[in-house]
Amino acid sequence: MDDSGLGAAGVQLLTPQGERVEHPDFPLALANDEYRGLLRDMTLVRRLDVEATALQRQGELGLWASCLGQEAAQVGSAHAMAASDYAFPTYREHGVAWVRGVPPLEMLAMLRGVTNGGWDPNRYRCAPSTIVIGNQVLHGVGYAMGIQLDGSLDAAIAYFGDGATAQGDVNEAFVFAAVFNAPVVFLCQNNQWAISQPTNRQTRTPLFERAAGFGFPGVRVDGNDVLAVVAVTRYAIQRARAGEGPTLIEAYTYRMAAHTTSDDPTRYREAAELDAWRQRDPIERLRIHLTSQGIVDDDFLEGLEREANDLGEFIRAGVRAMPDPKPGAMFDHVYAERHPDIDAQRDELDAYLASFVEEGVR
Amino acid sequence: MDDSGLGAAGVQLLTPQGERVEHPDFPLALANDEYRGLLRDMTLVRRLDVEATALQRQGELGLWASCLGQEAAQVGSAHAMAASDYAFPTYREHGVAWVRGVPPLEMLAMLRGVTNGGWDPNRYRCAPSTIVIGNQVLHGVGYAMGIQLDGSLDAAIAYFGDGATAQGDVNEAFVFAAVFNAPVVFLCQNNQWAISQPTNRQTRTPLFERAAGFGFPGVRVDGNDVLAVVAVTRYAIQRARAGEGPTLIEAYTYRMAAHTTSDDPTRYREAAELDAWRQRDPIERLRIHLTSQGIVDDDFLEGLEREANDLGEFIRAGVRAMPDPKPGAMFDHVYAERHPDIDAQRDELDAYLASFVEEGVR
Amino acid sequence: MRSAMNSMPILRASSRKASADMTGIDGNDPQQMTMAQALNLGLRRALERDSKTVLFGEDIGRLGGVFRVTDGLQKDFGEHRVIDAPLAESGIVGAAVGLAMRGYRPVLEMQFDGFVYPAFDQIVSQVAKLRRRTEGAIGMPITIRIPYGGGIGAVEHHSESPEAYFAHTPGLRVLSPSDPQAAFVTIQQAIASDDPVIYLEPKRRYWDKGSVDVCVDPLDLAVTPDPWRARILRAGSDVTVVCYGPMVRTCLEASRANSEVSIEVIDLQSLSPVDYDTIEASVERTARLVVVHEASRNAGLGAEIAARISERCFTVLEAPVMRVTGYDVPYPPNRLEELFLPDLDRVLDGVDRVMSY
Amino acid sequence: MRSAMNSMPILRASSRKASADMTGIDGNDPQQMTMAQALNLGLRRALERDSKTVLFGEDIGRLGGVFRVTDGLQKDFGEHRVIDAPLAESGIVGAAVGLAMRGYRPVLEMQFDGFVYPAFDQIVSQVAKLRRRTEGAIGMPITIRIPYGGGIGAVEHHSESPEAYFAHTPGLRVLSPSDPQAAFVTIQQAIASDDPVIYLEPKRRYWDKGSVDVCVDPLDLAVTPDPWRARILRAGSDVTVVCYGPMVRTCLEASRANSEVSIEVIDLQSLSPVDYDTIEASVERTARLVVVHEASRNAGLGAEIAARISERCFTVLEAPVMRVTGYDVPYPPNRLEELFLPDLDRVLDGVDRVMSY
Ligand SMILES: Cc1ncc(C[n+]2csc(CCOP(=O)(O)OP(=O)(O)O)c2C)c(N)n1
Ligand SMILES: Cc1ncc(C[n+]2csc(CCOP(=O)(O)OP(=O)(O)O)c2C)c(N)n1
Ligand SMILES: [Mg+2]
Ligand SMILES: [Mg+2]
Repeated sequence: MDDSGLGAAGVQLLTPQGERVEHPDFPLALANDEYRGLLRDMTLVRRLDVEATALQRQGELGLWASCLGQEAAQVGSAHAMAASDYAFPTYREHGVAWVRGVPPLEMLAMLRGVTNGGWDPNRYRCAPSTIVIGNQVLHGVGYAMGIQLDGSLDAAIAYFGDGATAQGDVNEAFVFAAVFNAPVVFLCQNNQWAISQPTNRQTRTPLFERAAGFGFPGVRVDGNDVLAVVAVTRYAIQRARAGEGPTLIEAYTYRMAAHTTSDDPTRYREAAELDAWRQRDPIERLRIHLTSQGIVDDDFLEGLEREANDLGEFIRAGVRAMPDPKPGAMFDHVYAERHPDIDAQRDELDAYLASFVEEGVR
Repeated sequence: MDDSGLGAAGVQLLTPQGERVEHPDFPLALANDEYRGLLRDMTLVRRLDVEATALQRQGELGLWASCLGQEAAQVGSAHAMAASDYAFPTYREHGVAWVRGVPPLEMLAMLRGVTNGGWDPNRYRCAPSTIVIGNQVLHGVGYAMGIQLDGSLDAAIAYFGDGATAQGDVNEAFVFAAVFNAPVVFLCQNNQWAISQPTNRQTRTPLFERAAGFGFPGVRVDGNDVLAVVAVTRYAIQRARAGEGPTLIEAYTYRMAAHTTSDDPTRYREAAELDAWRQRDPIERLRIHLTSQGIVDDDFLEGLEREANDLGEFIRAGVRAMPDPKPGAMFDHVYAERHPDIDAQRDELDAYLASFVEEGVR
Repeated sequence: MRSAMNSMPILRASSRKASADMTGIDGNDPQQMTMAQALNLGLRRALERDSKTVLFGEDIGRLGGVFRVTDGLQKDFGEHRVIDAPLAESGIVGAAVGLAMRGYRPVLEMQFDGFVYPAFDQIVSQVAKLRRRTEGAIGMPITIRIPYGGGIGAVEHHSESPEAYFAHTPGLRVLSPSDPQAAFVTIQQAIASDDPVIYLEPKRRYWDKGSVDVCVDPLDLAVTPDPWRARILRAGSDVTVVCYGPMVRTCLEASRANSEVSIEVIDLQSLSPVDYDTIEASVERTARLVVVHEASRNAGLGAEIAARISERCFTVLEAPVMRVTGYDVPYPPNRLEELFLPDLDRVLDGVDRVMSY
Repeated sequence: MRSAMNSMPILRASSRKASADMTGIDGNDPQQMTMAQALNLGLRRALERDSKTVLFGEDIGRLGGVFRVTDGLQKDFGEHRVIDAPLAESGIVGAAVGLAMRGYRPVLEMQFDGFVYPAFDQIVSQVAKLRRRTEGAIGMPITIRIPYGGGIGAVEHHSESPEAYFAHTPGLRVLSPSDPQAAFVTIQQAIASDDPVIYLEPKRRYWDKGSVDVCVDPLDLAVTPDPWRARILRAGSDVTVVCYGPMVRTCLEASRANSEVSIEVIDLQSLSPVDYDTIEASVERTARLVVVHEASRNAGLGAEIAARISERCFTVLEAPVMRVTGYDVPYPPNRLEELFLPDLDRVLDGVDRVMSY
């Protein structure tokens, strides 16, 4: 039926056509509010993504890495987390940051170029975007080791892409997690591409199969099926809490947009592929299902549309109003403690800038 | 029967008691000369190892990393190679270097401290010892990619330990080999220890199982059974030549000596473990078998003993006579082409040393 | 340079045509082209010259690299010469070591400066040391291309200047071109070198155009400048400004903007080894030296130049060597990068400081 | 120093006894002990002081590390405080980042200098940058212990001096003790620091004995020297010799061996930041400076010191700053290491050169 390549192993609870199907290992029953919450979050994340892409085109953002098409994988997995769990995202997990409660403008600040971070990670229990491929996966494992040392029931969830699976760091993360039985969920979004490289340049077997050889289970899930993603991530988090160690989830999905706004995917992939994946849209699929079940109605959808419009407006205005950092900001927080070179160079920059003010130039 | 932990998956053709058993997937029939060659090489490698250990104690070598107990894994796998194949050893593969034809004094030169290499790798098609754990495994894969680009039928064989399987480089090597279908054999000697760490600090599943998740077969072999090692390595090399890509071999063995002569294993492991593994000695096992089959007799064994004694004497005399490198040698071959800093510093050292000669001091 | 080198570049008709398409080359006259195009053409020539030269890196094939420096090369030379790598830099460099042992001459691309660090171990422990370790038996004729430096408004890890790490590593050479002609020539020289070369491409100058003599044979040092020598790009008598890569244009502009001080501008080109003879000869005349680079100051390349020239020109210097550099902070978010990067004003400020010392 | 620090070290009776066993401590008088023992005791104190301090590294548990610096600590503090790591340095440092995010204070051991490079990416891209990236929200109170330097007759990769790589990386601090007392004090200060500290242990001095005041509270800067300040270990008037780590003993011996020249010996202790005020004040008096380190010269830490002091003491210096260092070659096989490493004679040769300039 589903020719996406998901395969028989891929857990699916909602077909691309929006039909609810059962899976023996992954039952799921949500309250209606939870269903609506998923639809709402995915819809708003998509709007955020669209707005950010537009703002980049207008020169208001330096860059944007779109999560278009991956909303279910991100929103679904983040919904499975408790507030006290901790997420370790890449640069593309806007849907995760959103569900963690990171305010949209804080998400956009890095891409605006006013900071290399944007939010207080501990406040939202969501680490900063990590750009160096694979690095954050080890952070997630180390964090999970800390959870374990604390004797806590929290879990960590580390996000990464199909491309990242080739990196040493990600595989070392598998080793450490297995050896220490760390309460971590590895959430790999296989969006079929690492910039211009298809997944078969990174692996010759389905990625979820990687886990077994490291000694923990791997599960493939339809990453465009938010219900399946919730169910499978819950299972993995449950394992973590129960002291059963790590789980690898391969969320099989598709990067609908360019790699980033700097990228031109027409150079390396066919439009037909994109068209096929459009038929598997994660939001549309849930909307059909919830409508058919009467869980959402036109009122709800219109309200959601208004909310999305408001969000768009808020983002547009907020990004444009975002102030540039003060020149001296680059010297702040390089060190926790006093540092003579930092102090001297801060003074050097101040004096240099002051010389223009005196001359009235800059 | 075999309580080594080898397990049912472990290929064995010769029991610890020296009984020949058959394995459906790995038939083996060698000419009598080949059998004798295996016994001879293992015996001489052990003698080399014992002499080197003694020379280190006498201060003639800076360090020695013994291969005691691993002779079958090393000699057997190297015997499966053709002359035109290329080996990528760690610092412990004296048995491999031996079979590749590296002269014993060239093997010992690095440990004597007169060079960081010791032999011409291309002459013996055996790369220099690699000390940084895991690095050489990628070299083996790259070399194999070159074989492939050449359209040649050669194979590369990369050696590493159980500890090395935790390193990013080794896992990246698995990724690259799988993606490029490179003609490489990964030969992991699981000698149960990485210095003081047992294998369960590096993995929680048997190491040969790691391969499947990367998309190529993994085989565990009794690493103290030289016949099984020959058979399994032949199979893996055959796969490489046939364009079937990489294979991981886990040679299950034991490090009978300390990690190196600097190490004190009594701090971290039980004598009983060592005793148990002594019952599985790789040389004794083959000797019993070949004697029982009439393939070797007392004459042969006495001749071999004489040969080993001669080798020992040759090594002792040769190591003691090994000249120190010339002072300027450290500037040789840093670059292929002229380099002003090298030239200047070579002159600087020469002038400095000459100043002592003038003063008659040094 | 490699000793036994095909002196006649073997140009296939098809690829010559392809070159023309890419660069707009028409005949053999000097051509206007960007640095990215000049590098592309240099890589093409290298691929033509030696069938053992292979390109290996992330997204270098169909995409032509994120900066299009390898544009069209996979199409023309095939997937076995221009090889898309899995996403793992240690793997790329480690595999290149093996390729070099098999007789290949790998030219690697690190996608950005900030992504070379996963390969640092292979570079420092293997690439830099294998020739010495094997007493010359194994060469490492590997070129590692790295787009480096800031000024393009990028996110973190895309604007680093890692040259000091490599300059401090014996066994490596480090080159950085500053204009299209130098790029065209030195990329070919780097690839032909039997030593490993870290080839740092000043990414914000990729789009700068310049005239390139495409007929020059870069491997014939009788007609082509030695890549390991610095170049005096502007003669001057009051102060010497030493720079390289992205800062060369900045320093040239600065030298022209100040009509009161006669500024000599030296483009190092080779960052390891540095051609101190040329700098010393210049400072013997000017008695003043400013060193400019984007990288952080502390233990940066400017320190070495200051130390050496302070020693070699001790009695001549009228003022201490001044360094105009990035600050000792992680590269800032891009809204602040103009303040981090030395610009014309900061270079002139440095000049003022040595002149008024 | 960390602001909210338990002022009273919590000493468990059992562990105090264990300390005594290991170090032969008897009472509170200054004790003779080796640097390895002093570090061991310092680590013990740190583990006692703060339950969030954890040790993580290869073979540090039962084995006590290949140099026995962590000897007995796993036994006394348990496997959850002294954790044996899988054999992967990037993994160790990457996991430590996560542990730090969870509120831990990881103290890592790299088994040898040559094995830190696989972790270079995590150190440079994450450990050094995370505090700045998150504008102070996330700290990286990580100490990375690295036995470094040569002189022990080891095989390749076991004698490297990587300090310049780290000094050139903003966001890191670099410390190196030169004697048991400094080791005892600064290892605790490094661990207590909220900044990441690369802690370079001069491995060939591990067995040197010295007197250690075990009662000193290293976190009370009213009574303990500031770890970031250099120490004048021998006063002199003719020439200043700056050194650190393993070279301190060498330079002290040299200063005593030459009775004609009055040599002031400064132990940097902190390699990043360097305490230039102390060096400057000394050179203002001596007018001559020799910098000594084992690491290769080119773009080494000596270059930065030469550059800064050449600038700060321009009018005072009677001779150029001389550097006595390792050569710009890969660390040689051990039969040549004596020639590579600065020794008493080479230090005095450097002194002669500045004196006779
Ligand atoms: C270590 C490193 N190498 C290269 C890059 C450049 N780069 C950025 S994203 C990317 C592809 C990542 O692919 P994947 O892991 O599948 O994640 P996706 O972008 O598809 O979400 C690359 C190569 C990087 N950021 N880090
Ligand atoms: C990158 C790196 N880290 C640490 C070391 C120090 N070291 C040398 S051998 C060794 C253990 C290796 O264990 P294993 O891979 O099982 O090989 P074995 O020594 O048992 O043959 C370690 C940790 C090293 N050489 N390289
Ligand atoms: Mg992807
Ligand atoms: Mg082992």
